[in-house]
Amino acid sequence: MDIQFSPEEQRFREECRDWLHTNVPAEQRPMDAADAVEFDKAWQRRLFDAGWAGINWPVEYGGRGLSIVQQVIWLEEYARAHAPWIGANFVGVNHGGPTLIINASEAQKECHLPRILKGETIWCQGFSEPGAGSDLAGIKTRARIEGDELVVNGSKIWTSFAHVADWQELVVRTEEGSQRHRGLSWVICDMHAPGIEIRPIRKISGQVEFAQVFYDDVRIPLENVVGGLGNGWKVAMSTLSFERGTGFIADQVKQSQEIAELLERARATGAIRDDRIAEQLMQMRAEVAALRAMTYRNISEVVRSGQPGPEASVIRLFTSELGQRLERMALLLAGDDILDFRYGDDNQIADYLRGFAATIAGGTAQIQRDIIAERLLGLPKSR
Amino acid sequence: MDIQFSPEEQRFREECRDWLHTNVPAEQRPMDAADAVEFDKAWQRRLFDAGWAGINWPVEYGGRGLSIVQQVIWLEEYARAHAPWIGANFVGVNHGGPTLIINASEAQKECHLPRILKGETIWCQGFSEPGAGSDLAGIKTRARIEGDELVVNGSKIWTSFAHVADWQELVVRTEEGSQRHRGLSWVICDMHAPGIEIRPIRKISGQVEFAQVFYDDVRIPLENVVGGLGNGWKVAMSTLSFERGTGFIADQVKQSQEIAELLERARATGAIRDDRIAEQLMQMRAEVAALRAMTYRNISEVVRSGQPGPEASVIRLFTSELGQRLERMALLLAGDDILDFRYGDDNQIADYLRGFAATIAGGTAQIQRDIIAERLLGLPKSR
Amino acid sequence: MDLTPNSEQQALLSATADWCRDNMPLEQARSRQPALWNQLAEMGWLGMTAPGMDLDHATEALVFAELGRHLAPVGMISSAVAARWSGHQGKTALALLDRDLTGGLLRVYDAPGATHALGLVGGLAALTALPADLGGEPGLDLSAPLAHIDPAPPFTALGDPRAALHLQLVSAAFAVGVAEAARDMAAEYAKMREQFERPIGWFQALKHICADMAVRSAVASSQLLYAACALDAGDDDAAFHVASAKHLADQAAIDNGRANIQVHGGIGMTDEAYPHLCLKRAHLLTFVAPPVRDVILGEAA
Amino acid sequence: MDLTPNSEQQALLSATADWCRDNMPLEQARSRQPALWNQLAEMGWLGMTAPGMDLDHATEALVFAELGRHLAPVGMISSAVAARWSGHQGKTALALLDRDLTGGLLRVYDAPGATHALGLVGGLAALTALPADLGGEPGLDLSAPLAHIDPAPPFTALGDPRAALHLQLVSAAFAVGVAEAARDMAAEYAKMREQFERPIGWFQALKHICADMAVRSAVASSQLLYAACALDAGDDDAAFHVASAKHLADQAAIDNGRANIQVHGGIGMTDEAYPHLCLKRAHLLTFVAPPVRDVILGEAA
Repeated sequence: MDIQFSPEEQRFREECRDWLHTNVPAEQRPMDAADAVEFDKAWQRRLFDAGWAGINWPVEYGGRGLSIVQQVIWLEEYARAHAPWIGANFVGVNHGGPTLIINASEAQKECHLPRILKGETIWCQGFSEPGAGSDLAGIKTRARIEGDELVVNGSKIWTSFAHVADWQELVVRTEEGSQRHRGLSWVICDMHAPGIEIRPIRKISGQVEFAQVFYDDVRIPLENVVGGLGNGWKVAMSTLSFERGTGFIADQVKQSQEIAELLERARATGAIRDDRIAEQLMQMRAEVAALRAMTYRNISEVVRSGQPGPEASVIRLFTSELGQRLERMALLLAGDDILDFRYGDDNQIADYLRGFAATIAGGTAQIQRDIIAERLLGLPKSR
Repeated sequence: MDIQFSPEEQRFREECRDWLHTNVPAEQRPMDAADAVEFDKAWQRRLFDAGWAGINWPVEYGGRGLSIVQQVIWLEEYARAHAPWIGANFVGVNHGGPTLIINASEAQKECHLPRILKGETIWCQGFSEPGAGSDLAGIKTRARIEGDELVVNGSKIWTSFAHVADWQELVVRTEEGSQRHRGLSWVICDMHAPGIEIRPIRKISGQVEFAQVFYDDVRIPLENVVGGLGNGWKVAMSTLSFERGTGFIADQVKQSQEIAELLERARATGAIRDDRIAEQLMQMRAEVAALRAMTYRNISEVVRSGQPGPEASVIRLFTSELGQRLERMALLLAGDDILDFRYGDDNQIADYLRGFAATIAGGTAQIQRDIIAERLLGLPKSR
Repeated sequence: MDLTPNSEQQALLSATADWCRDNMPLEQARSRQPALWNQLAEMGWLGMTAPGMDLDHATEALVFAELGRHLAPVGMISSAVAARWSGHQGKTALALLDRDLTGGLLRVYDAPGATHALGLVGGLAALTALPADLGGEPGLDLSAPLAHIDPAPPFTALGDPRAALHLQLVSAAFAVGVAEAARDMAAEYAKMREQFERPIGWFQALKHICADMAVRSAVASSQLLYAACALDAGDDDAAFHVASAKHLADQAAIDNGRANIQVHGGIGMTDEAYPHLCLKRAHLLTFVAPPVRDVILGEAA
Repeated sequence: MDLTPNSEQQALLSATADWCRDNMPLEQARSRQPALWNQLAEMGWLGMTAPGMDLDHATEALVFAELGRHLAPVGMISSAVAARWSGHQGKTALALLDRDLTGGLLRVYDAPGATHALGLVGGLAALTALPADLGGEPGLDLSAPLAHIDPAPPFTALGDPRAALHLQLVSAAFAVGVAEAARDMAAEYAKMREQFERPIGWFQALKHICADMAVRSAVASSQLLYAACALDAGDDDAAFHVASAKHLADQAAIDNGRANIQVHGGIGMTDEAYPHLCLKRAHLLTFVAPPVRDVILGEAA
């Protein structure tokens, strides 16, 4: 066991750091949605041109084909350099792309992967439904087959960047009357197709970052099905094994930056002399360190065995709840400044309000605890 | 709404206080089990002779027939005077007796009630079984009817004072093959009957205060059945409606004494200058006050409507968890003194260790939360 | 000794609940119409304990918890105190100093139509005159217009120290109402929303979140009523009881507010659902007459 | 970078687990036979990082967590540190000062057969000679004889400040082991025990108690391994990482210890079941090289 990186990995880290140091844009990501997307696309293109897009994607689709540890190093340095949030490219680069790499046909990969890496096409997600949140298998959006097309009717919700996306990773029920995990298909949906209607949803922090999407006889070519008709659940679940825990790296670095900022603020205001605040900061500083240890351990497991351990669900739960405690501390240190918060402000109050999503989105904290107890400890399934 | 007592009630309080002031024994309740029972019996007799036993029991069975508010006042003053723990008389006075008052035949009442009040007979409980703890309806101890006798086989557990008790309130399955709440009977079992074996159980604090009781063809006259054969569940559940929340009074006064002592200790040692400790003490001092308010509110509800509100389950849960937090604070203030704890010591460490029972015995905290959600909020039953 | 409402109080409570449901639903708390204030005045809620109505604090606490449950305007808190102790009838805006003494920033809620604002200055309830045209914009809590005056103008303290306790009590009552609103909203949603082919309230994890909300509400509301009675009775410990009530009420409102969002899941994260209105109000109320630790510890002089 | 055990470490770990199960089961931790110490010495566990064996702290932390899981004698902690930094081979008793400096009461665990005791004095690991006949009686933790010396005799500090970190690290490893033992005991019981005609682990409330135990264990053990590697690597932040590991390990051990009793219900309250052994050990370990807040905050000089 060892926490030190190899000389080669250290050299790679230097490279990352050097490039980011000179290339991270000085300007903030724009607040305006349309401007933000242009910014995101331009930044992604710049990453691609310099060889930093798709560190661990296969070379034939524009990636670098490097190791998972190098991917980790890049993500760490990216976050430490306060490089721009990936924004509208998130789903394509971190979710849709990886799913295609594992499951798609050669034609599908060639068509989509390079464009995602270059920031040419924007993707969005279409998994959750108004009636299927934590219970993802409760999907009701259905697609009937007519000739060589799927005809989709129904609705998806919590779709970020729906209004700017070109493509959507859409999971629909393609077998009429099928139950739960069976009879679902994962399809590439053209977001410009007729019959799609998008209703923006405002968050409690005031941002409009996601939407409900309605499908009224939306026609999708059958060739857009990925991984075969009826295999949607398996395809959707495969993505995690591509990410293999690297998704936690950015969160971990962000939280270590947050605790450092909170400590600095508490020192500056003298709040740290309050033992209650000092105690909580101590707790969270230790926990953020442990989170890095846990993340490294998980990555090490992937390197050793090719698969992330079941601890990934622990990391996920722990990160989400630690994040909320960090946000609450920021709120406490902000004092009555929070009263002046207005929709559109992007500050610690917005973080706090948005932060409720951490224990809800992608499986609530309650579902995560079920998974941990069942998969790590072998307790009986109750759902 | 009013927190003041009537002049008559205030006079009654003075009477209680005066008598307790001159009569509460200076000596501690003995540590030795046999001596302790003699002490308990003598003290109960003294209470009875002075007219303080069974404040709200009917006059015809030796009680005073006073109001529930007077019962509350007596219990408050009793606790404030640091009067001896009721000890071995607990089950008879607080549980078995009240159950008999509601459910028993005239002959049963005349036989048992005055003796309980006078401290002449000691009772113990026989509800829980090794396989039926939180799930009380899972009772397996069975009694077959032979002539005018029940013949009992099985085992009960967590029976306090089993070794000194004369009688036991015993719930057994009298209908073979009956399920859950049906087919149970509540019987008065002679603890001196042949076929009873008692195995003492040591607690994690070292005390031996409860036991497992084994029944091997134990014969009980059918006339000892209370409330009719097969009505055991109803009889067992009726006791609470006699107590009507007064059982919380002693806990409430005890916790208010505890927080006062903790504050005093924290002031004496300077620990109160630690904001974390001051904050927790503040929290608990406010909560102890709220507990009194909640208890009074519940008693008021009983006075107004004759029935305690469903909030009784809230009081129960809240008291048990607050008690454990008080015990943890006592442990914290004790520092490394706790390392010298030995079985038999009766101090804050023993309180802490014994205190785990609060969220286990008589329905775990988990069961209490189910009950609160189902009865107060109307959520669907899941068991 | 009786901590349950008598029949008159019960009648008043249910009339209040009915009126609120019809005229001031929580669902419209995003912004309240200025005309609402005339109705509130007509109902007598701007001076329940003031000379004329002369109700006791216990009755007032009951009614204010019900009003708080519907996220009634926060200016009602200051109006109630001003009417009782200063003779300022009608609407009095709510003043929050960013420090406990004047000189810093002053926040004023519900200023339009009010000539004065009332807040806590150096531990005493105090009044200040407002500029005639003071308006305001929604802040974190969307329900009340918020205006700023920097630096804060001078305040005149009300003579009676009980006025500060009164302010703390009615703000605690509002917080108790918020905690109860969040509890009920969560319980209703847990019964109705289905996942895994069952109401989510069937699942013990959700059930226990709701149970804890019920416990916090019961604890806070019991202490609120006790504190109100203590204030009515001139009890020596009234300051302790009122501060404890505020502390527990604030905690219940914040914790229930957060739990309510979790129970609602994704929909709880949206502006169009109502859970966030409770949580934001809860945060605002923590700044109104916050409890002093030494008072609750019994360490205060 | 690799935070998983290599194949040698894995082999050592499973050999350790096997040996402990056969020779030092948790179930016998009420009192350990003095002869056990000869076996522990034979296994090489009294000086894994000492000259001769020269294993690294990472390997030691893995093995000590496994030993801690079986509630191995606490004197192994002091023995490991003494062997590495002072050349005292074999058994060295564990010394706990009731203040951080000599002059007060000294508690000595596992004294019989030891000539010296090691503990923390003024932030440094330090040794003291023991009276020849020092015995001891069981205290809160029943597993180790506890003796008192009042006032504490003088100690001689070990020169290297890393000895104190080492003491903190191995006691953290013991605490991680306790947390894991409690977690596994609870999970096993939850699978086996039935109520309401189902295993209690089917109920989400119990399931989530167990899940939280798993989270605490994973957090603490990850940080333990990182801290051990940091100590091995001479990392500048080693003191921070070791203190964080101890803090999280103590928390996990205490909280899992308590949760384990709750999961066991009535039987968990009895001396004859084993959950209390874990909890009592957890409490003892909090007094061994407790973490300093300012070190974790990065405020220490």
